[in-house]
This record gives sequence, structure tokens and C-alpha cells, in this order.
Amino acid sequence: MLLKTEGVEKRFGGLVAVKDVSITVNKGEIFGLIGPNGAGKTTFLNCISGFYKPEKGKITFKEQEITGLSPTQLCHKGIARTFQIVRSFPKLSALDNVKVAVVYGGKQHKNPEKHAKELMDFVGFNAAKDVLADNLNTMQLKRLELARALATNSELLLLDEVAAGLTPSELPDFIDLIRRIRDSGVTIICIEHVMKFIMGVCDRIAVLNFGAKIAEGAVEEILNNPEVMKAYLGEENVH
Amino acid sequence: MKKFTKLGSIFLVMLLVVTLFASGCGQKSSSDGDSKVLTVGVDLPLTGPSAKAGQEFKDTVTMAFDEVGNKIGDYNVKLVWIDDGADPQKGTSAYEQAVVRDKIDVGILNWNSSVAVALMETVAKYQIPHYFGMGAAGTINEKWASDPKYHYWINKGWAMPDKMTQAYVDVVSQAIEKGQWSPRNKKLAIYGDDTDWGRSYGASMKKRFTDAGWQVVNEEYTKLGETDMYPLIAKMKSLDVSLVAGTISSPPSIAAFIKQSREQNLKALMISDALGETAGFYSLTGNASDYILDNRPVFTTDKALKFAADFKAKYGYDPSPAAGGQVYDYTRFFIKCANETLKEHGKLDKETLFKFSQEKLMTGQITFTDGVVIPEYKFDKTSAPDPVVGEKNYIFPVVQYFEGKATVVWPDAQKVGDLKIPDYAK
Amino acid sequence: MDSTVISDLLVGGILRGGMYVLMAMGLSLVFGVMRIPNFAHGEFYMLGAYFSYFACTLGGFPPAIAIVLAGIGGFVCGALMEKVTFYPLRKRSRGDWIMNSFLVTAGLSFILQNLAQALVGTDFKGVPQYWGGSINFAGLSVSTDRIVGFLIAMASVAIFWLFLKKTRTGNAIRAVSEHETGAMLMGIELNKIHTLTFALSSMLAAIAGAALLSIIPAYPTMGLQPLYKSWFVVILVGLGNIQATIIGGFLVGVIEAVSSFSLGAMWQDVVSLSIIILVLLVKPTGLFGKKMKV
Amino acid sequence: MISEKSLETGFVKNLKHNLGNFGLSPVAIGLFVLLGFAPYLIGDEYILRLLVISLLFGTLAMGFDLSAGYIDVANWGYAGLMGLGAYTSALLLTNLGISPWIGTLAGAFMAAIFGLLIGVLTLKMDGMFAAILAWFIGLILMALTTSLTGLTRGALGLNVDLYFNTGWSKPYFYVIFVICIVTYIVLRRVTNSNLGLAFSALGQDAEAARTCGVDPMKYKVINFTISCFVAGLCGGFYAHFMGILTPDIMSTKHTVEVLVIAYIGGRRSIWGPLLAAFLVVPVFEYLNFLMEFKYVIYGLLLILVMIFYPGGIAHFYNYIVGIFNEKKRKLTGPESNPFA
Repeated sequence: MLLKTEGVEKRFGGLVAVKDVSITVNKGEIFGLIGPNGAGKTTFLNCISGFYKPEKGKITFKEQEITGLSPTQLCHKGIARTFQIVRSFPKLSALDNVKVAVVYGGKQHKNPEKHAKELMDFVGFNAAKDVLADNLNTMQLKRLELARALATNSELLLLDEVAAGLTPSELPDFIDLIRRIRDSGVTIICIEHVMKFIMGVCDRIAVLNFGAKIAEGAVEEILNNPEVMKAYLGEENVH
Repeated sequence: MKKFTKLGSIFLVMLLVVTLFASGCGQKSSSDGDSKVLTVGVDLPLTGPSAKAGQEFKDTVTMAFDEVGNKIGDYNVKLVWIDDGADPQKGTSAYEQAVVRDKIDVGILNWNSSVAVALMETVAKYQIPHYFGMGAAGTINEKWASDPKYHYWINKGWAMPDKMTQAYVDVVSQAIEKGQWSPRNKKLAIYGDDTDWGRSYGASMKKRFTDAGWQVVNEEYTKLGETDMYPLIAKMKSLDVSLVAGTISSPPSIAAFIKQSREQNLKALMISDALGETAGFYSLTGNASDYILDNRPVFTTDKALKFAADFKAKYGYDPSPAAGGQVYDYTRFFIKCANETLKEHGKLDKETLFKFSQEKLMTGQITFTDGVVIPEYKFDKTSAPDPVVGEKNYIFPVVQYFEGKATVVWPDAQKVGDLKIPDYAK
Repeated sequence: MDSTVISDLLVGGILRGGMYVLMAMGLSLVFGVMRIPNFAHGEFYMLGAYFSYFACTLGGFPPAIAIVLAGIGGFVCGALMEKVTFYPLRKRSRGDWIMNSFLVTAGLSFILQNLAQALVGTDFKGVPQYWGGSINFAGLSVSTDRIVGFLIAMASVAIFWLFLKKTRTGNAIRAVSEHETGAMLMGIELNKIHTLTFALSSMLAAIAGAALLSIIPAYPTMGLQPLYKSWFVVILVGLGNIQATIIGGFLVGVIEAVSSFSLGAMWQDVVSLSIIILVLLVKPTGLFGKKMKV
Repeated sequence: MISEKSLETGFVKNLKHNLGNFGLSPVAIGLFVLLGFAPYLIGDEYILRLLVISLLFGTLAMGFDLSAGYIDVANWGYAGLMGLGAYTSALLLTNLGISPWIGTLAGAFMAAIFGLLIGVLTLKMDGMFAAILAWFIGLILMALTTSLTGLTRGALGLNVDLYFNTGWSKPYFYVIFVICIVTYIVLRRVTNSNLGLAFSALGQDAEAARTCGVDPMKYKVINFTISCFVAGLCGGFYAHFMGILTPDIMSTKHTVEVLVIAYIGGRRSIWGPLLAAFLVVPVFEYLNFLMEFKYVIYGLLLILVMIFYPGGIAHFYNYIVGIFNEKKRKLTGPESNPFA
């Protein structure tokens, strides 16, 4: 068991965005988080990654309580994330984008530049490494962001809709990349809408609806769960 | 295509810069000529917060030199306007430019004290005599006294505020003695704007009125340009003062103070030094300025009135007695000094002009009695760098305003009417 | 403190605050809708004062008309400047909008101030009174000009407020300030709204300058103080929060009046600024600030 | 066996690399050396003084650029901190007789401490709020300087002794020249190092930077402290160069002057603002005869630059270099960059 949340709750004013969510993520698995729009997935992810401080509940990572720590502290503990809308440092070169994470990610490297380059190759970043991030396309930025997240020596990687916006032809490549990342020893939690992606990579998934968890388990099991069908699949188009 | 427009715009900007450069360089003046030329640098704030005074300086100086045909003896006078922008750093740069580029032989005038202190350094280093800077603050006196090299800043045109304030005490004391005024108490409030000028005046009045038995119950300075005086006046009212004294040099502020004190019915006689310097203050204050006392140069003599009329005819606005009248006097005093120097030394340059100032001007041997606002401009060793203050020398009459017109009430030699006390101050 | 002093201060503070409200509202509006931290806001105040002065003296119009004319003048100038500067800037800008637009407003401020000085001169151009006389009540005496000026300010604020709340255009402006992309999707023409917003904001500042002409004469650098003050107000209540500027304006006015009375005039800035900084430390978005991303 | 020639190129390359670490390209060194001899090459005292002022503003603008360009907080209270440094040094000298050299450093440290405070206070705020809070703190400093007349003499002005017992610009030139070079090298070194990477990351996307492990508090505060140190250092120089201080030195208009230079020079480059000072200061000196229209042009230029070329000189340079590199790439074949 790598990460465990117990009864996490997050409110915005009167609105309960995340309600009593408990999940357990094991080491080495790819854990999917699905649910309709506005179900509180990203909010929940923000609670884990330290951007929001939950009002109630407890989050433990590697047997240590991490509730309420800042993103920086979590990063140093080994939790990295990507963003729903890709975020880069537009006026830094692609290499420097990754280098920031190598240098400040919490582990000393003798040659940060080399390590960054290796990671960029690993995620299949195919543009020139000294190009400003501003000039990259979405696909390149997504890979860059992954490299950056890995560069912090993360053990747990939180992916927020990483497959959104990919063309069907790009998808297999990406699924393969995620698998390779997992195989390198990183546990992954991902929020996803693209069903093909979920079914392709996830070991287990949890379903959120109106901020509450309604199911958790292996992929087939969940997809056949009648409650999930009602709450989620009934309303959304399955890809 | 996009690249082209980008480059195009850069090119445009570059072009602009280059033309500016070119036109700037084209301004260089040739000071070489066949005839003898005396180049006079006039330091004044043509831009920045004191630009109003600067413009009046410029017009007055132009007028004074025009009257002598821009000639001193066989020397043609060339005027160089040094715009100090009322800022020490800009001022010194501009002055350097005037010395190095325009090769000024001598400097005259100045307005802001802080600029004056900075310029003292510049004139000392080039050994350019600078006559009659008008900055008044004590910082100038301090620096002047600290090292003889600063004596190139030849005297201040304006006496330190401290030397001028006694006049008010005399007026008020006289009125009480004569029974013209029996104030309900002897409580005084000092006000002013938070500038070197306002503060030094306030401090001086505080001291002198305290010596004369008045009790200073409030001393307060407002920010330059402040126009909401309600809290200040409310405080004066609550302290029940019967006299308020001070000076505010910013026209909107002083107009606001005067108008609002009448609005709020402040029951006190008011001294407002420098009010008369705001030319046309009456158009801002209206009748709220009635009964106010001021100690300013005024245009009373025929000569003065003629100057004021000539000035108005030429430039279309009324000159103020200080920035106009006094500057006019000092410019003419300078012309007199230059003429005398020429007579004595046979030539005009920075050495002779400096020598003359030390030998004749500072010893009181040469004075100026032909002025429009002051009986006699005179300097001597004891007063330096200030002018000699006294009833026959550097003195301003105390005036009282009615409908914007100044009536001289002191000294007795010049006075036209008695001090009048408004009903609300009785 | 006896009661007349208190009422003196309160009335003084409120009269002062009324003008801050008028100024701050425009500033807040422009920031809320266009994300421009306007450094040239004070210059429109100056333009208003000049317009009114010339309308009064050259045009011979009665004060009320002069103030209205000044408002219209401010509106036209504001619209013009928006079209000439911010419109092209918006078209070209990629990122850093806030700082770039701030610098453009700084440039505008330079230009307007110095053009005024070059063209109109450094004279203080004022009228001794608009209406004259003073109104007495309960031992207080306040000049008519001040009261009427205050009423004009309040009326402008009220009309402006109704405009924002009740008209279609007003709603569109508010929609843009809430969510720009959303508003665009609703079919609101952003360019028009931006121009209108800037023009309205300039108009409010111009009215403030015009209404105070009998108290503060017009001169080129007169805009600086009101600019600072309106920034104090806007920051105190929260950037972009238009309705809260009404409370904030009066608050700053009264705080200044009281601190100026009790500590001395030179301390009023220190006091009001310290209060604002303290507020910001506790609540970084201002007293009533909405959470916003910049 | 290593031939002599390759040894030499190796050495040169090494040197170049090491100097590059300090931000000193051969061109920069050449310009600095040339500048260093300027007092001997230029007999004109007025131009020399302009150079001193350009150096002063250039140094100020570099310090400003460190926070405006890198962490994206335009410090509107910059002039206030400069004034703080100036007054600290001046007061130490007049009241305690402490040498102006030590005083200048003390002033710089004083400003740095304030920078640290401002950094800590504005930590939680967006760039915009931080800028305005810094502005307010600058205004408070100015108001305090004006009001605490017992200490600062307020608007009466404070006479300050100069560094040297002379008004000639030459010695002052070398003082500010050294300050400028040291500032330049330190700032280039800092911004080219990992520290600079952290600053840039924070300035460009604070949230992403946090997920990369960059501690916003720490680096923002470091940045502000360094930037304000430079302001204080320049303030001290100003005090002992001009000989007079009034609270006006802290007014916002001076911040705007520095800001204009920094922006015309180009943010996030350090060298751009320095270069811009040498363009802007002399050009506007030449325009003195235009009076008010000079400032109108100033405003116009600012607007034009912001609308048409917000990246400033530095960006323009990078753009040109970019074109060259692209050409080179095309010439050397597809090896390096098939995708970008």
C-alpha cells in the first residue's frame, strides 16, 4: 500500500466538492479515477497533491501522514503531478523545464542536465531540447510535462486527463508510455475520460459522483457495476 | 509576413530614436564669434512641479535683459536656460551641460533649495560664479559656511525665513498695544505645507511668537498639494485658537485652506505668508482671502506698478512680486554688477565676476537701490549668504488683503491703512 | 473630542470619501473588465477639471452644464485612447498583459500631463465658486459647492450603478468582468465592451475633476493625489470588486480625516497605508475581494 | 600527443566557458573594458557625468529586472528602497560619522532586509498584489522620511558629504563602474545558475514550479532581497554623489523611470536594461530643449515599445540570433532539429 485516503472532504463555501472519499492505491499499480464532469475528481487530486487542504480526513503516503502539506513538500516526498491544461514555463527551453524539476525535485544529481536529457528521451520528447517551451505543440508539451513530473524522482504520479486531446492514432503510443513509466517503478493515479485509455492501462479504478465515491475495484468489475452504469455511463458517451 | 511586420515596427521605433538623436544634436550652439559674448546661464525649473515659477522667471529675465539691449558694455549677452526640473539630479546634469556645452561664464538665479544645494557642488568644481540663487532654506547656509569653495554660490537672493518672520510679531503686538485688537486668548496654531519652505517658516514663527508670549497649541504640516483641510481646520477650531500662521506655497492647497477655513468659520485672524506670490490667488479664493495678513514684496511704488503693467502687456499675465518682481530686481542687480566688473577689470569672465563679487558685493560696497520691490539689496560679511535684513534694506511690508488687493499695514513708513480685525476673530 | 468635532470630521470624511468612490469605481471597473491597472486614471480627472474650466470661462456655461460637458469630454477622450492604444495592444499581446498594459497607461499619463502643461500652461485654472454660499445645519457649516459636488458624485455613482444592473449593455459589462470567454460565447462583442468600459471609467474620473473645480483648480499634475487615493480604495476592498469601492471610498475618507485630526496631517498617508497593508496581510485579496487569478 | 594549437583552443574554450558562467561574453568584456577607459578617452566632463548617471540607472534597472523579469513582480516600491539605502548611509555618516563606504554597504543591507520583509509579506499574493503592496511600502517609507523630521529633516533636505572632496566625475565614475560590473556579474551568475532557474519557474508558472519542488517562499524572498540590495547600493551612491537628499528621491516617478529603462531593455536578460540605460539616459538628455514635449515623446516611445515590441532590446537580439541559428541549422543539415 502506497497511498491511502480516509474520509477526505473538501468544501467551497456551502458546496461540498469532495465528500468522504477513501481509496487505497497499491505500489506499482495504475489507478484510474473516473466520474462525470464536476464529480470532484480534480478537486480530489488537488487535495492529494497539496493544492487544496481538505477540511476533513487523512491522507497517508508510505505510512506517513501527509495531509495539508504543501505541493513543494509533497514533491520532495515523492508525489508529482501533471495538470489538466498543460503547464510549462513558456520562456524556458524544454531542457530547462525539466532541469528545474531535476534540480529542485529533492534528490541531488551530479549532472542534472544529463539526467534531464535522459528523461526527455525516455518520454519520447522529439523536438530540439533547446527550443523554448512557448514554441512547442500540445503533444510535445504533454511529454515534456511527464518528463518534468518524473524528474522529481516521484514514486507516485498524479495524471490529470493526460490523454485528453490526443488523436486516436496518438493514443497507443501514449498508453505504451504510461505503461513504461509504471514499469520503471512509479505508481500512477490518473483521472481520465477517454475510456479506451482507462481500459487500456488501469489496473483498478474508483468512480466519483457528486463528490462521493460510489465504487472501487478492478476495471471489468466496475464497468459492469449497475450503479456506475446509472450514474456515469448512462449520461456520458463511451468512447 | 509576420516577421516582416515585426521587423517593420522595430525599424519604425529605431527611426524615431535616430531622428530624435539627430534633432537633439542639431541643437548645438556656436559660441564663437567676432564680438565679445558673455554667456549667462539662468537656472530655473521650466518643467516639473515648479514650472509655473520657472516660466515667470524666464519671462522676467528676458524682459530685464531686453531693456539693456542684451548688452553689457561691449559684450553681447547670451542667455542659456538651464531647466532643472526642480530635481537635484536633473538640475546638476542640466547645469553641467550648460557649463561644458554652452560654456556659460556665469550663472544666475535658481528656485528650489534642494537643487541649490546640489548645484553648489557643480559651481564649486567649475568655479563658475553663480549670482543670486533664490532657494531660501537653511541647508544652503549650512553648506555655504562649511567650505569656502562653496562661495561660488554667490549669496542667496532670499533671506532665510527665520529673518523675515519678526514682522508679523511686530504687527500683531502693535495692534494689541494700540487696542485695535483684543484677542480672546493668546493661542496660536502653526500650519504649512510639508516642504523645506513651509517647515522653516513654521518653525521660525513658532519661536518668535512664543517669545512674544503666545502659546503655540498646534503645529502641523500638510502634504504638498493637499486640498482637503477639513480635519486640520476642525482641530484648530476645537483648540479655539485666535491666530493661525503659516505658509503654503502650492496654490490649490492654500486656496483650499483659506476657503475651507471660512466655510468652517474658523474664528481666528490668519497669517498666510506667500499668498501674494500666487499671482491671481483671488480668482481661486474669492472673498475668503479678506483680512489675511501676508509679508510679501508688493508692487507699491510707481516704478513697481509700471513694471507690473509692462510685464502684463508683454506676456499677458500678472507678475507675482517674488517670482516676477524680485527676480526682475536681481537680474538688474546682476547687470549692474557686471557693468561695474567690466569698468573695474576691463573684461568679463568667470574670474573677474567672481573677484568682483568677493571684493565689492560681499563687502556691501555695491548695493542695488533701483529695485521695484525692496528699498535696498545689500550683502555683507555678517549677513552672507543672506541679504542684509532691515527696515531700510531687505524687508517686505506686511499687507492685509481685501478683495484681492493688498493694503500695506506695516512698517509705519510705508503703511497705507491700519490693521483691520474681522468680526469673527474678536 | 466634543460632538461638533466628531461631526465635523465625519462630514469632512464623507465628503472626501464621496470623491474617492467616484474615482475608485472607474479604476476598479477598468481593472475588473479589462485587467488594466490604470496609472493614467488621474489624468482623466485632470482633463475633466480643464474641460469644466473652459466650459465655464470660455463657453460661459452654467456649472451644471459644464460638469456634464466635462463628463462627455472624458467619455470621448477615454474611448479615443482605448481605440488608439489598448485595442492594438490587445490584438498583439501574448501574455504579460497586466504589466504591458500598465506601462501603456504610464505612457499615457506622461503624455497627457505634459501635453496639458505644454498647451495650457502651468497656471492654476480655477473658478472661485460654482454656486457659492454655505449650508448650515446643527452647528456645522459646509459650502454649497462641496455639498452639490458630493451630490453630483453620488448621483453619478447611482446612475452608473443602475446602468450596470438594469441595462443590457451594463449586464454585458458585468458578464465580461465575470468571465471573458464565457461572455464572448454569449455573443458579446468584447471590443465594444472594452471601449465602452474605458470610456465610462474616464467619464467618472472627469466628472470628479469637474465637480471639484471650485475647490481644486485645474493644473497639469493634479491627477496624482486622486490616483493614489483611488488605488488605496481599490486595493483595500479588493481589485475588481466594483460595488465594494462604495464602502471603501467612505472608509478611506473617514480614516484619513480621523488620523489627520488625531495624529497630524503628515501622518494620514502612513496610517491609511498601514491599515491597508495590515488588511492585505490578513486577507490578501482585500476586504471584500473576490478570489481571482492574475 | 597534443598539438600546441589544440591546447590553446582548449584553453580559450575553457576560459570562454568560465567567463560565460559569469555572464561575460567577449563582447561584454570588450564593452566593459572600453567603458573603463572612458574617463581617459572622453575629456568632456558633461558626457562623463552622463555616463555616471547611465551607469547608475543601468545598475538600478538590472536590479529591477531581477524581480520584474524573473519572478514577475514589478517592485513599484523600488525607489522607496533606493531612498532607504540613501538615507541610511547619509544618516550613519552625519550622526555617527561612519565612513560613506561602509555606510553605502550598510544602506544596501538595510534595503535588503526590507526586501526580505516585503518578500515574506507578499508571499501569498499574486504578482499584481505583491507589486502594489511593495508600492505602498515604498510610499510609507517616503511618508515616514517626510514626517520624521527629527531624524531625516524631512523636506528641509539633508546635506550629505560626498565620497571624495571633489565634484569632478572621474572618481565617482569608477565607484559606480565597479558597483555596476559587480552587480552585473553577480546577477548574471545568479540568473544563469539553478537559482535563476527557480526564479524563472516561479515567475512563469508558480503552481507548476511548486510541483517541481521549488519552494516559492524561499526563492521569492531570495530574489527580492538581492534586488532590493542593489537598489539600496545605488541609493547610497546617489546620496554621496549628489550631496543632497530629500524625500522626493523615493517618489513613484523614479520607480517608473527605472521601470521604463528595464522594459525598453527587455525583461529577463539583465544585460538589456543595462544597455537600455546607455540609450535612454543620453537620448533624453539631448532632448532637453524640447521641454514638456520630451516627456510626451517619452510616453509615446513607451507605448510604442509596449504595443509593438514588448520584449524590448534583449528580445530583439534573441530574435536576430534565432534567425542566424536557424540558418546555420539549415546549412548543417537535418541532424539537430527536424521537429521544432
